[in-house]
Amino acid sequence: MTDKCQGNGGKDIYLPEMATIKKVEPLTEMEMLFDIALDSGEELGHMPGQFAEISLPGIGEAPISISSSPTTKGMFQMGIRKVGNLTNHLHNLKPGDKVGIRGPFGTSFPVDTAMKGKDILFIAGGIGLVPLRSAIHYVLANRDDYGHVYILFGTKTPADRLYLEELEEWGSRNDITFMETVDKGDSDWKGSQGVITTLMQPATSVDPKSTVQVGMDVSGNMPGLDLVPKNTVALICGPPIMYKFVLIELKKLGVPFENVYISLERLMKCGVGKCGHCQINGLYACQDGAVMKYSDVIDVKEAI
Amino acid sequence: MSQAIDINVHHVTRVEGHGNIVVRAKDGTVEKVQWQVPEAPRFFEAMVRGRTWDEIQPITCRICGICSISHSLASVRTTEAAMGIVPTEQTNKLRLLAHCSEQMQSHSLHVGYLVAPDLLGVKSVVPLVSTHLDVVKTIIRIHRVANRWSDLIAGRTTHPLTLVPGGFPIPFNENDLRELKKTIVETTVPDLKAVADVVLSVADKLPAFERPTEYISVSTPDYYSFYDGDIVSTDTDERVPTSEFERVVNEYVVPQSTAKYCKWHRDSFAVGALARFNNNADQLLPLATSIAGKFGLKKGNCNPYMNNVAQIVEMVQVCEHTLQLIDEVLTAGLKTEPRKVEVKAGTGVGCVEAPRGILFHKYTYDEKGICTGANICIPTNENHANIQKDFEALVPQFIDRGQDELTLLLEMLVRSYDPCISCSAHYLDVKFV
Amino acid sequence: MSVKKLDKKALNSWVESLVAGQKVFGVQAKGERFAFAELTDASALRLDYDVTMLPPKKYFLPQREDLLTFKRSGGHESVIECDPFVLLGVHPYDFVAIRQMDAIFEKDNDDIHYKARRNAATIVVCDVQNASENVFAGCMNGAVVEDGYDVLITGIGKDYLLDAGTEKGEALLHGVGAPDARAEDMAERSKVWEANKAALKKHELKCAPADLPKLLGSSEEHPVWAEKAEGCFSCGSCNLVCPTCYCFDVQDEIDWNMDSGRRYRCWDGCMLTNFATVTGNHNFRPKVEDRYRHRYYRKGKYIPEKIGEISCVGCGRCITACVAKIANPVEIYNRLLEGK
Amino acid sequence: MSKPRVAIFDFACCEGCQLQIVNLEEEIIDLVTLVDVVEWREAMSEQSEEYDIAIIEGSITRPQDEERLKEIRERAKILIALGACAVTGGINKLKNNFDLEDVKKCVYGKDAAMPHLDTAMTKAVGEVVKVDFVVPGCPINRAEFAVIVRSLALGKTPVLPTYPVCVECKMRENGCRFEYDEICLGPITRAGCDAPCPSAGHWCYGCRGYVDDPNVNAAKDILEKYGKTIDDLKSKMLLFNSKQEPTL
Ligand SMILES: Cc1cc2nc3c(=O)[nH]c(=O)nc-3n(C[C@H](O)[C@H](O)[C@H](O)COP(=O)(O)OP(=O)(O)OC[C@H]3O[C@@H](n4cnc5c(N)ncnc54)[C@H](O)[C@@H]3O)c2cc1C
Ligand code: SF4
Ligand code: SF4
Ligand code: SF4
Repeated sequence: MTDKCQGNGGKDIYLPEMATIKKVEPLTEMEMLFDIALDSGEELGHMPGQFAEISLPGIGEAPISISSSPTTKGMFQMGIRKVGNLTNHLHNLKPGDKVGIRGPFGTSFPVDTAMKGKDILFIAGGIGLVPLRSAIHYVLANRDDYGHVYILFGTKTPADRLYLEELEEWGSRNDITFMETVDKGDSDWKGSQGVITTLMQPATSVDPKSTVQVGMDVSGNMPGLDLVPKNTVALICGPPIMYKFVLIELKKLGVPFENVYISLERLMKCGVGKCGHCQINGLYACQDGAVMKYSDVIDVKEAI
Repeated sequence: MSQAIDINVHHVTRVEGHGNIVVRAKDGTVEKVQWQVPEAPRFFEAMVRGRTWDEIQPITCRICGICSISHSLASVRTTEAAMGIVPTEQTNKLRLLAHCSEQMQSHSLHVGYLVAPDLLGVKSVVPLVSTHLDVVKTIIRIHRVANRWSDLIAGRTTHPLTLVPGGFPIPFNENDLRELKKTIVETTVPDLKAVADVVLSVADKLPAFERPTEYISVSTPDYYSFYDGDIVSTDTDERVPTSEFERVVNEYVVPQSTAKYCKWHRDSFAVGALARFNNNADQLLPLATSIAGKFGLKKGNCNPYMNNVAQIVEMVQVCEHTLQLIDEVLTAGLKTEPRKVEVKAGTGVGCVEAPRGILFHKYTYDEKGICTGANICIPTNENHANIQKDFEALVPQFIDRGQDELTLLLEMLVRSYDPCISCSAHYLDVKFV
Repeated sequence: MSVKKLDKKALNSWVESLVAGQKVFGVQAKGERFAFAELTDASALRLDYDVTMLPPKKYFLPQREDLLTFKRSGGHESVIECDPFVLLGVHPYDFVAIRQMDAIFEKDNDDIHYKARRNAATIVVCDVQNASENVFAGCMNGAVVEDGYDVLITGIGKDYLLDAGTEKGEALLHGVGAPDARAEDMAERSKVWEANKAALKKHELKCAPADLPKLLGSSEEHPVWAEKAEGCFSCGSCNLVCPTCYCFDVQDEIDWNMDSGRRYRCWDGCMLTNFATVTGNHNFRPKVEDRYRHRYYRKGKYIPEKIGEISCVGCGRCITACVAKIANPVEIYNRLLEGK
Repeated sequence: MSKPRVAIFDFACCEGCQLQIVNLEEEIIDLVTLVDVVEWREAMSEQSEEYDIAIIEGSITRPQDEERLKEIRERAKILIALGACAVTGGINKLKNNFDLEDVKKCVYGKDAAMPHLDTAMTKAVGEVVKVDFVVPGCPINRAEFAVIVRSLALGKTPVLPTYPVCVECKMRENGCRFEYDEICLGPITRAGCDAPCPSAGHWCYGCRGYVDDPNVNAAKDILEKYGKTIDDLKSKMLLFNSKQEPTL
């Protein structure tokens, strides 16, 4: 009579896999980069833009974007800002410590489809670089498949800049255009000041003699954006407030909204389309996002 | 042989709230014996003024977290008396059930967590875990059942919810009552017998100290009362209606205490389990009677330390009484009755026996049901003067025992009067460390 | 499959035999209202109830349910256990809601916790005998169900028809020594159905439910949202009592030993202030009005777009449960129909 | 890792919240295994004790208590206010709606002037010192207390519900108290108690304090619908949520 009935024998979508921290590396005072490997030895199998739920038993679970490219094997990376219970505890972890991982979940940037052969414009605000980095690495690893590549990165202050070595590397590369700005610099800051849209000037509109150093990259070059708008795919990720202004600028530049991909953050409890928290009107950020094509959500009241 | 005695026990005594023991003696001469109550006064009688009739019980039950059910019952009965509301038979029985659960809660904590370790010669429950694990488990089990019993009947163990004027909202069903009955019969009664046996085996540890005093409680011809009847005393045959309680308690203020003192025929009187026993022992049910017999506890006992034994007897009594009550309620069938309150102006008195003794509330309402005045007389206060008198008799008698033992005797004496759980709990935990 | 006809006495002894043999949850009186609760005494069953305070969803998505246990010293384990049970007396509208939940919890990712409970259940639907004060299932295709149930009970006059719709249902009726229903009994049942479709309309929706997604599509800026939201406590009562609301929160709990513990989910509601608040206190639906609108869109547009059915079955519980008396979906939808 | 040292202190209150700790029954053994209880009320010598966590029960009603509380605050890394008396001032603040001299006279009559009967305006603990965490309720919900203690021991910030009591009331399948012609403060009161009062047929008197953004405007309209006045409501709101100054 009391035979326990089991489910359909299917996988438990809420059950994390065990994974091990391989390496931790502080990015800023607030952000830490984690190298993580699944204990099963399998690859996570994500695509750029996807996220996974990371958890510590007793503390909780949170959605975090995967910051490494699927082309990096043997582990994946997460760049995590410490803002609350779970993220504070994660920052205390050391190599060898265990975490739970569920995923990957959500949509990804169309690196193998819509982006192929196009000019690519990455626009990252602050920690928004974390999810974009996965796509950037992917694109750089398959550099020949894409046209011109622009990477625009803006932070509040120089202290908020992430992945410093990589930024330097990107700045020195000839096959991409990398530009950076901070809202407010300090005495050591030689680069551009101003919000990220200052980087989004067409090359022609930039007066080389201007004393306002708009759109300057770290090495002092100031190329501006030389876009073929119809042939450009833009990938945007940053704080909620950033989208509105970046989108206005993209419109001015003439990039069609079918070519614009955004990644949206929402509260997520399950990550698998059940709990209802991440809903953006009718869409589930965890299923229909976090990466969304802007033209699909342009009429969605709550999206931006 | 006679050494200087200087006892200054600050806030350790287990009364409701804070109390100090101060004793000073030199060369066998007692210079100072004082029972002080420096509790921060909370002024409930002032605070209830201007509140509506349905807010009074929620306020006054907060006088004491340990006997909040008693305060609630006294409060509700007061309001009903003032407005001429007569509760139904079922309501009365359910209230009694709630009241019984509080006697169990309070007595079991006191006897189980405080007295038993003392009598077993250890400092707290914790050492007992290794030496007397069964006893500890039994005590926790009795206490847990008592709390669940309150949760069930009163809606909550502390600050009850079903004790309201004009009726009794029933958050349980007949099955729950049957379950409760089963638990009491199968678990609690055997547990109580076991605890009684343990205490009996060490009963010689209770100090032999006697001081004749006046014992006051309620009493009714119908049953061993915690609830109904008139005020009776061991000093007189007079039965005073509870409405005239002010004639009995005669409150006065003394400099060493924020709480008031009381007296009737003598300088002081005692209330509580032993007082009830001394007045009503003939009405105990069979098992309770036999337990009292085992301890040789008889009417007329005037050893305050025997209050602990009287509490064990009462726990058994409460269980037996509860089983009867549940049967009566089930036989009549549990009915959902409408709550009836017709607001009227008036003054009323309500009285119940709290675990520590007889408790009185008195309120006056205006025609809108707003409280215009209150007088509340709590058993701890009623006992204060008696504790002081006991001290005065005990100290000279045991002065040769020396400072430490005398201190312990005085603490135990206070404890025997006042099973105040929060105080005893802190005491308990100090010993955990 | 067969339909049996039982008189009151036979029905009672059937229920008695059920209660004796397995775990049964049935509708019982709770104060002056009704609730599903474990049935241990067959005579406590109240098939004449109007509506239960909470819908039977609590047996499939409990108020609080452990998803997994963990040890900080290593590993997680799924918690999936529930004994087979019979759910007795589900009204048709609630059954429609259960089938919607089935779709939701199966869609995209199969939720085995939900599914285990669902598979463990044998559902006995019972046609409504007394309409509740606010029911409008008659407007929402929820007054009657004609298939899917394990057993359907319909009161016809003094007797009851018990219709086994599945093998599980057939097994439940096994051994009931009652005659098969005759054609005229079935005709009586059709009459009950027709009568219920007409009677369960204490509020009248002035359009077909299928028109709602389109109506809502053009009503985002309607003044009714702000107007009604003014009285809203953000108390979530309307969410909690709704048979098709299923949002949940997930939390971890640690034991005293600081090692073992559990991750559980518990009911949540989109009307609650912080439902969409992320770290740093950014609330994606900060205004009551936003949340209020969201709820009606979920019922009338978002979920229908996911599962192809309007996600309000007309039980009327939200209308009753709302302290502010502002949660009547029919009133809202009719207002939208009127335009501004 | 050494165990956190915990001290428990009480001020003016009924001690019912401490009782709830005792009422954890078997779990209290777990509790004292997890933390070191180094002081529970005045029983231990007042000085020289150090503790990581101080738990304060009761309201502050006298100047000397204020001093004592400040000393405790100085010695504690974390200070937790336990129960309504400590968190909001609770029932003790009803007194603040009266003239203090009148309050003393009312209770002690001609003896009111005796110095040891002195009293001041009632304050919540947070009105005297900084409070790190609160455990609201009159009395506290012992299960919630246990969860909070365990969370803190794990280094996790406990969060109180931000939604009102109605949520828990609904989960427990109660008929709404408003339908019974009562005024219930459930819709504006912070949940976490598991709605014991409405579940036992009693209106909620708001002992846990209000939600962050109580919609009292809505309450006004609703009262009308139920034939009550805003004064009825305000009076109920005073019970556990009177202010530092007279609220009436
Ligand atoms: C798709 C997606 C990708 C993200 N990628 C990153 C990333 O790469 N790096 C990074 O640092 N952060 C990222 N975030 C944000 C990150 O999830 C939150 O900062 C994190 O949940 C905070 O958890 P906490 O326990 O430390 O904070 P607390 O404030 O203590 O969390 C309290 C509760 O709120 C929940 N919560 C709070 N904010 C969020 C949120 N935004 N999403 C989901 N749940 C939340 C937590 O689950 C927890 O239950 C991402 C969020 C989303 C939705
Ligand atoms: S029940 Fe009413 S008051 Fe509560 S959230 Fe729903 S609409 Fe608002
Ligand atoms: S009884 Fe009180 S707490 Fe419960 S739903 Fe009604 S208003 Fe809310
Ligand atoms: S229901 Fe209200 S009064 Fe009762 S415990 Fe909860 S908050 Fe306090």
